[in-house]
Amino acid sequence: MGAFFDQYLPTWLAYTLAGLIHVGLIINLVAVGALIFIWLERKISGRIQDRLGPTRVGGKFGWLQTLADGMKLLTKEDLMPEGADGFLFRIAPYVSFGASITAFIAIPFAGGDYPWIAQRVNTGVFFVIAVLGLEVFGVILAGYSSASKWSLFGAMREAAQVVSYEVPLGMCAVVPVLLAGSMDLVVIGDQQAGWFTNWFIFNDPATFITFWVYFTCATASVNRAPFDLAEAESELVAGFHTEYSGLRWSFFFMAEYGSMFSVSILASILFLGGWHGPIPIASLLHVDGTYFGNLLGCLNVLFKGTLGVAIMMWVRWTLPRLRIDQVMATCLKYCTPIAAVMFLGAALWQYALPGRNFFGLSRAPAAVYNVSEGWSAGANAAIEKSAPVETVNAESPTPVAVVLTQSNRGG
Amino acid sequence: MSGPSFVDQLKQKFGGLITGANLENIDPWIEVAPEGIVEVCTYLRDEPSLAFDYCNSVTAVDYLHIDEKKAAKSEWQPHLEVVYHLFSMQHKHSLVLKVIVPRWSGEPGVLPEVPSVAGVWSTADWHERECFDLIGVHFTGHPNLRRILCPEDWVGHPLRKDYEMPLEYHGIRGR
Amino acid sequence: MATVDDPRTIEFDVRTDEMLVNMGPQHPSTHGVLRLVLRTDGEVVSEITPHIGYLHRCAEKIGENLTPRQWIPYTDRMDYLAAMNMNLGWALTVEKLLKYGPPEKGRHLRVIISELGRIASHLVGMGAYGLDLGTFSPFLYAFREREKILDLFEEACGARLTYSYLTVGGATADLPPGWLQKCEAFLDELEPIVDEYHALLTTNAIFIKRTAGIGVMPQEMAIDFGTSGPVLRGSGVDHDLRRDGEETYTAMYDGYAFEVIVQKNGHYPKDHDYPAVPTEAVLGDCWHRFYVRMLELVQSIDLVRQAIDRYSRSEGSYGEPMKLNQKLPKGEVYLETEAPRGQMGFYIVSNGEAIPWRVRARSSSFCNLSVAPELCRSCLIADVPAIVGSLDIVMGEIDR
Amino acid sequence: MNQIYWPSVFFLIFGALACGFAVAVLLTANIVRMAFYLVLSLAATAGLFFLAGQDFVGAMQLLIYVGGTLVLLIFGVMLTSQERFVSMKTMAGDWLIGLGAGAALLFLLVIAATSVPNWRGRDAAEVQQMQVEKTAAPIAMGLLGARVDQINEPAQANIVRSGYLLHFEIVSIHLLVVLIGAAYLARAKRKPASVPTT
Repeated sequence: MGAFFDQYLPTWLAYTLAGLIHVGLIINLVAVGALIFIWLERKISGRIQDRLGPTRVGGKFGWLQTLADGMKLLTKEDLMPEGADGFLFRIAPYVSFGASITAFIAIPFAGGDYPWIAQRVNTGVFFVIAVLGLEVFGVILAGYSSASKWSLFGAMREAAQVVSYEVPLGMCAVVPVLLAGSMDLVVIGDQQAGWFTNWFIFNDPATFITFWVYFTCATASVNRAPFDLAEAESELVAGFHTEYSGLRWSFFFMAEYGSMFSVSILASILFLGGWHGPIPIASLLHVDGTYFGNLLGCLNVLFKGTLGVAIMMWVRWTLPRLRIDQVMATCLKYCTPIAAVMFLGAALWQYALPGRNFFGLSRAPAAVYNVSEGWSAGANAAIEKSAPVETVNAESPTPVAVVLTQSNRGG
Repeated sequence: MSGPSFVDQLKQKFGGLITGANLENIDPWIEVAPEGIVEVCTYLRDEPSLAFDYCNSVTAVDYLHIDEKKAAKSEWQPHLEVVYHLFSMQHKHSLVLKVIVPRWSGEPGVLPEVPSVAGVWSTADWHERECFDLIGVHFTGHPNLRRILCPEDWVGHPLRKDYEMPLEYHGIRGR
Repeated sequence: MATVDDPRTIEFDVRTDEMLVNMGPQHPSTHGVLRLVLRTDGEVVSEITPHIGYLHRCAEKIGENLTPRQWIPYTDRMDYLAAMNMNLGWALTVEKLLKYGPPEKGRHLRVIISELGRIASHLVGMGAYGLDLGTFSPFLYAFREREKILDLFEEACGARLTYSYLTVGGATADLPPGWLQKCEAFLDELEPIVDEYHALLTTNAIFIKRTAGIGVMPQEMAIDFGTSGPVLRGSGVDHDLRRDGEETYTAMYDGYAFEVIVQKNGHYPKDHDYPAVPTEAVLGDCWHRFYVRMLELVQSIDLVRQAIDRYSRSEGSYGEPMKLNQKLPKGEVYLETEAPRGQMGFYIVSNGEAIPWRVRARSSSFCNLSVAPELCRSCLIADVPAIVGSLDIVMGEIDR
Repeated sequence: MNQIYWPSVFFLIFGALACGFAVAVLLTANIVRMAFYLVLSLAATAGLFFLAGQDFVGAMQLLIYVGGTLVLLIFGVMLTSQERFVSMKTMAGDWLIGLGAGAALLFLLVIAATSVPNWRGRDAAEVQQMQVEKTAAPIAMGLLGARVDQINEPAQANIVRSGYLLHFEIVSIHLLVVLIGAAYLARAKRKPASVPTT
């Protein structure tokens, strides 16, 4: 985007304009996303509880309900408890909201040669997980600074839960990275082109299970559904945001929906083929690289993200809440070991059947393999220089394994 | 409600402590002297043939006529009765015990003393606290005798016949 | 003896100190204005002390200035979720004093109404318990069914929550024509829905994890603390006043076929294919108290059906209410009835005038709540609403 | 230079942020605010890493340090749970000692920094053509022992070709030991909670 503007405007103006457009798009995405999800949550919970949900506000299906909520929250008075630590109390919601937004910088909405991504971070997955871990920061500050025992409890619970669920979340996210050979989300998405059989979730049984463990840990790390200990209204009144009201409270709300959306999009890119639909319409219509192809891809990603969020809402309105030690137990006794075993399983499967896909039934498309990864050129150079060996071809196992074996022999 | 057989059994066991009985009433009761109530209750609970292991309720009734006309005609002197309703889970029979105590022990304002049976049945703990709170009977030996329904600093015992509502309580007008 | 080796014994812990935390009186999960002061050490609650009396209206003092029939509306406000059962208790106590038995048709009418009240009260208990454990949907399903019962009551006596319908001598009015058919239709509709509740809560893995083995109350403690109703039967004590109660009360239920819902040597009475008891559930824990309430709900459906066909077959008056200023005989009477939450006892002392000398209401939730500090010792904070919720207390009844 | 050279502007911003909050950590009395400023200063250094194009190290910094400081904050909160805002005043004498030690370390740092050959900075043109490898692969491969980035240098004696997995392990073990020590210091002999299983 920056280069495009560079042709017409002075460079400094071009790049700031590009940056502002990116930030504007992302903020709108999250804000409008939160708007839709709050309405969606009311409708889904209504349907689940045999009632209608909002129907009157602003039209047929009450779709303006969230705007009305927003207006109400804007006009509500921003209280601050008397013993509260003013500075931290005010800054906490913005820290939480900021962290949940920055995750969207590295998330691509369409791949291919011109990926729709704000900043193509080479270590995309790692960056998103690191930033998601920051969101709990705002919660702790909120819990601590609102000077009430209940919010302190809520903050401590949330801290313990999110910090401990980052471990299995990271391990589950590593499996697609292993399959794709790179942490760059665009590359991971591109590797799953073609029919849905190429999606990583169907790559092998280990990754299939990893997806479900990932989804559980993601639900826990954004504090939803059976793991929503932090704002357990039946025990802790309203957890860490008990003392918040008005606009500050709505920032926490938006942060929660923002990170829910980012975690579901990450799930769709890592496991469900991101911008590739079950049927490769873009390539069938030969519009793969063009704007229209990317638009289709973006719709795919948004739909899968919304699907993930809808599932989280569905789970929330059916299951009761877990106790704090049960949440910790599920993390340490179930999620982490399963994720580790699945990681091993995926690696061994990849080693045994390198070029296969869809549980080893179909051949992975050849195009998938010439990874446009800068380093492989360097690695190949290293291989030629250190020891003459047959060129890396599509049949051989993934480059990681190759260099490893070569260098041992060579070094 | 085999009243008579209980009375004889208890009289034979405790003699003087059983001060009376009324068997004509629909729910016949046995009157026990205040100092022997804990002994009698433990016996009633532990005796296999009686096995009163379930204490339904402990309450008290204030007998005092306010206007003189009725006071003159009434056949009883002003007094307080602490009433125990017991039930046995195995034999499925029930019993009523009564302890007659004067309205005030000594000059007015000092609550009458009755030994607490909270040690015998744990449920009596809260019932006796309610009796103390509403009617003003001091249960000696009670683990934690303080008001349960009225606020901690309430003055007076509402269910007494001669009780007047205070004029104001923390600024709230009473009468 | 329930020998549960508790996984939470703490040998090694970071040095933290006690914290006094107030749960209530304005707290979403304390079923009304109950204040629990929790002494917590981190997440582990070392001790809770309930403070009650926020809803105390001294109904007993007012009872000393009103005739029995005038006091009926006060009994409504005690357990406002099962108001009819309170009216029934007080009406029977006064009838026992007057030695007056209502006609046969009046008795069957009372069984229909009190068992419907039990269904409505257990529905609220189930929904609120789901809320305490964090799931919102069962509450709405429960209230959808309860609304239908309230419509039936509204047709019968005009009110939806505090009815004053059953009174001394019978009821204030007879059932309107066509009411029985509507009631029967409702029961046929409710039967399959109960299985939905089981699927939604009773057999839900997380629900079992949150309630099985929590707040275990052995039989001796249950009897010693004077608990009653589903809380007592949840600990395996085979005691139900509808069968073992006093003559005036059990006369209502004689000839009805029903079994007391209690776990005898390992299993519950099987007249409806219920989900099996999970392995983790120990007799006397929160899960069993909840399970007994769910089974009683189905039992009440069957009882109402029997009562309906007996009521339609019997003729004669439904029992006109007693005259207002009728003189009460001298004497004192105490009677307990099986209300949905436990045994509701009424004690009346009269010295021959129309106005009783002393009136006393023994509330079941009052005694059930007195067990809470014993059950909540060294549990986690999330367990406190689970345990207090499983006791299913109503503050109106406790504070009177 | 008529044109602003943006990278150095951002570099100065992030640098100022990092040092500013580091000083703020010293000045504040409230333990929670101290930890908050520490987190902001570490986040600023993560910004520096991203500015240098090293996404992997930047994300690592964010995850480990800022996340780690989070745990420190929780510990801080737990230890000060008696009165919520314990304030640790530093007496006058401590200031003197602190400044002395600080100045010495700063002096050492400046000498080490300026001895780096290209400290005077490179002009914009030279930076453009320096081919910054935009991927985390060299680090990852280095971690595994194949120094892909030193392929072209001739095999000199002093350049050790082995990777730095060993150093990484040593640091993590060290951190583990520190953590256990902290937990041990804060331990409290507590008799098992009296759980009534009767």
